[in-house]
Amino acid sequence: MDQIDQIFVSLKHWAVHFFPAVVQPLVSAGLSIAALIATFGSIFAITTWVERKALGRIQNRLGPNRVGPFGLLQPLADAIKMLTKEDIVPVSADRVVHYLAPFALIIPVSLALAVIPYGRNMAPVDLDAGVLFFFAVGAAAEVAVFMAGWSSRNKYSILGAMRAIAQMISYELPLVLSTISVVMIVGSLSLVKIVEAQNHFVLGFLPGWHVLTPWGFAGFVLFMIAAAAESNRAPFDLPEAESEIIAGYLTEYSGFKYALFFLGEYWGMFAVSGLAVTLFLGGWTAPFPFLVWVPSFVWFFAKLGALIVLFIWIRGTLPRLRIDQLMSFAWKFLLPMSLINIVVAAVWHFAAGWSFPLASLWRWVLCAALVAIPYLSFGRAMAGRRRFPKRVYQYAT
Amino acid sequence: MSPVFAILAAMTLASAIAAMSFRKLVHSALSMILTFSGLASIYLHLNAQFVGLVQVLVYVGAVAILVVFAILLTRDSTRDSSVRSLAKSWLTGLLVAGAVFGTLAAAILGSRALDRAAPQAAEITVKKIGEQLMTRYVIPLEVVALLLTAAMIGAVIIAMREKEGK
Amino acid sequence: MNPLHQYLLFSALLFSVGLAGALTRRNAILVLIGVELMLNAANLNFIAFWRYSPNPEALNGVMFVIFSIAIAAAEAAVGLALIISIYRHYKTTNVDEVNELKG
Amino acid sequence: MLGTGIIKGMVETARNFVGSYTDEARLTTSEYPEEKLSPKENARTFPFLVFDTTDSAAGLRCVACQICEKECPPKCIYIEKSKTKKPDYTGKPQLFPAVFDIDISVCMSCQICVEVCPFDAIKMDQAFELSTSDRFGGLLLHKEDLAKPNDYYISIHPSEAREVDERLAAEKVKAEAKAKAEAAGSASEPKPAIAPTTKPAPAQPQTGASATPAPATT
Repeated sequence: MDQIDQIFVSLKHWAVHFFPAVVQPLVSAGLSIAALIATFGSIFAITTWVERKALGRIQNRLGPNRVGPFGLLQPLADAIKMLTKEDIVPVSADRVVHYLAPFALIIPVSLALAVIPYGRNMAPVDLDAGVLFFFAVGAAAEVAVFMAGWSSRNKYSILGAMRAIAQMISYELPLVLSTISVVMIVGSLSLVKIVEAQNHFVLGFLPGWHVLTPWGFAGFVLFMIAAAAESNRAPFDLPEAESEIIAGYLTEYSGFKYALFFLGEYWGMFAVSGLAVTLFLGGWTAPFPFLVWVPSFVWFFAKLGALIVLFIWIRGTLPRLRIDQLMSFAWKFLLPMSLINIVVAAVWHFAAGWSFPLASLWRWVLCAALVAIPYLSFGRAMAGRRRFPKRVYQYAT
Repeated sequence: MSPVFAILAAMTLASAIAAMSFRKLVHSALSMILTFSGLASIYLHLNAQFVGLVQVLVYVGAVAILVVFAILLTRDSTRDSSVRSLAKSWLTGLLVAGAVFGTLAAAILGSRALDRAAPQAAEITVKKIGEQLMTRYVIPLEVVALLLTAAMIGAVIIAMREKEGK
Repeated sequence: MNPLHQYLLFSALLFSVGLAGALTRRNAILVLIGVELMLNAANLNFIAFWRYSPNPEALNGVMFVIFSIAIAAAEAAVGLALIISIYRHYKTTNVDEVNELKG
Repeated sequence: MLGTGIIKGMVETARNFVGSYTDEARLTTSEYPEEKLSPKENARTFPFLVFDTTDSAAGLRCVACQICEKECPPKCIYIEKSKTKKPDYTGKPQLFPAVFDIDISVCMSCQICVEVCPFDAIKMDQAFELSTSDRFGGLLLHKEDLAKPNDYYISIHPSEAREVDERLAAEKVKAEAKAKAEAAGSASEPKPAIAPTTKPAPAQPQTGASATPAPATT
């Protein structure tokens, strides 16, 4: 079983050993990059198909079903359409910046993909400060969005870019703060070490994933909300709201550059989902001891797929927020909750030293209460203002 | 001179000069981002991984975005793009900058104390930095925390819209 | 000329570019960018000295740069807030025109 | 509790997702080229010209009065009057359009031409598959393309057509009575020969209802 688990690692070693020792690190890096681009390129294609199909079914439609069996070749048709379209640049646009913006998005996003451990010994780059690296390159994506919006010389584009920057800055705080609780517990910024810290079983059968602890669960929820906002996904897709600011900073993009932006946004979503899997869902570890024989990368990509489906599901369910709701949600709910979560994680850390009977149970109950009480009081404060009449819907029962 | 440093230094310097000489403010800000990224890569080249990443996070992710926001909020670039963008005393400024560089270069090149080779690169983990921050540098850390809070409150108060009545 | 000289010369050059920009440009935001460049040049000096110091384990340079970055961030925030507030008063960000103190 | 609404909504969408596979009745869309929904009665696309009888040239109700041409907001109608006259459904000699063009790339389907037509000669069509590879000529419809029988009108707008037919029949009866009275006065007057479509029933075909077409008067 170990051979299958390490098949990609040994394949790479085998391929690299044909080259002279001087260029071996270079070849190894090149192989990793090629594998990453191929893997995430195909995940991107599949995701667009799944997304359109699932959204269609959620809305009681059929979804794409013309190109190929079940419309499976739809991504291919889309790609051909995108790449053969005319590349239009507005006359008054700032040509150089307009041209560079898609690349300024795609480069940091693909760099962010490089630090995630995809399986046992399968992290393309194992940085000591992996989490920091991830957020540092993620910050560069904001610049790309601004470049796209400003250079288009279009009021909708600049509006979308301003919204995007305001939103990304506001939601980066809860994103980083919910990560910090994990970093605090594990004691390392290295994503490989974070996964290894979760590679054990509680009571012999429950996985040691962070999501199964009170602070981890709260952190996971906060992280996923902030991640949806960071990757401009519904219900936080205000920067590219088609119905109000005609796709925002993407308005003036067409053809190949639009396709690059589209790819960059999806890769951003995969990267942030991959980080969520790594931080909270145990990365490549198996959920149960009797399933350890399944190769580690299978677990990682299964969890990644589940999170992608969750994103699509949320997109099909929730309507878009207003900009003031978006901002007050970030600053008045997510930020205090993630700060509280850090305190809870600290309590969890120190309660590990308790030595009276049923200490671990008490620790669990205490931390759960510490998370639940602020959550409930926030909810009470937010819901207390308005009551909506019951809504009616054709298929609601 | 290592080729990596040469390339990075050339890129950083070129974008710094560009940042200071573009007419459009947004172009200046974008070149500034390039300068900061170049400096971050030089830090990485100098084996200071944590500092390099913090540089990207703070300068590209926060300071650059703040600058861009300020540019868009003040909207001065469109109005006087035809007017000269240099201050009245630009020649004096240039001379002062040249003199400063001359002094610094003379001091650096004349110094004997700098003739030493790089020691073996130390393994600087984030953990070590954190431990130092929490032990030896804990008072500066607290002071910086206080400073950041004060700066945040101050910035909010300064930029807050004044009341209509006043 | 050994590597340390190069780093220091490069940082001196960067400092001078920032200084020249801060002294010659009229726009307050560009002056701020020049100041940031000068700060960064100083940071590079710290890192270079730390790297070439006999005892890199001491982490003095790294610590100094971390604090310096934090202070630079605060400085940028306050500086830009000041610029925006000046712009509200005078409807300009030109440093030559903002030459008198007013309440 | 905060978040229960989101959970409820997600359950609802999940039920839709599963339900769309198990329950065919949920699917609100139809697969277009294979399966076409018939348009609603009041649906309209572009105007067409109504003719009585089976002859699209002789039975055309339009008398080239050009009111529609003048009223058309985007000016998409172009009419040239004929030099000669032909009898209309009451037998009165009238001009007819020698050229009647509608540019449907300009037409905005406002129905004003239909509202202003005193002769019920122009009506709104429901045909929507009008795409063509010829961008200019293909979208400029001529008299031959526009002329459609009254049966077709009855088939697409049954209730509206019934009113029109009743009105026209009443007018024809009045005209015939008048003609009879005039014939009693002076027997030399020629009798009106053309008959309009008089069947009020919407679905009933009525080709047999019209009389033999009269020879064109000079």
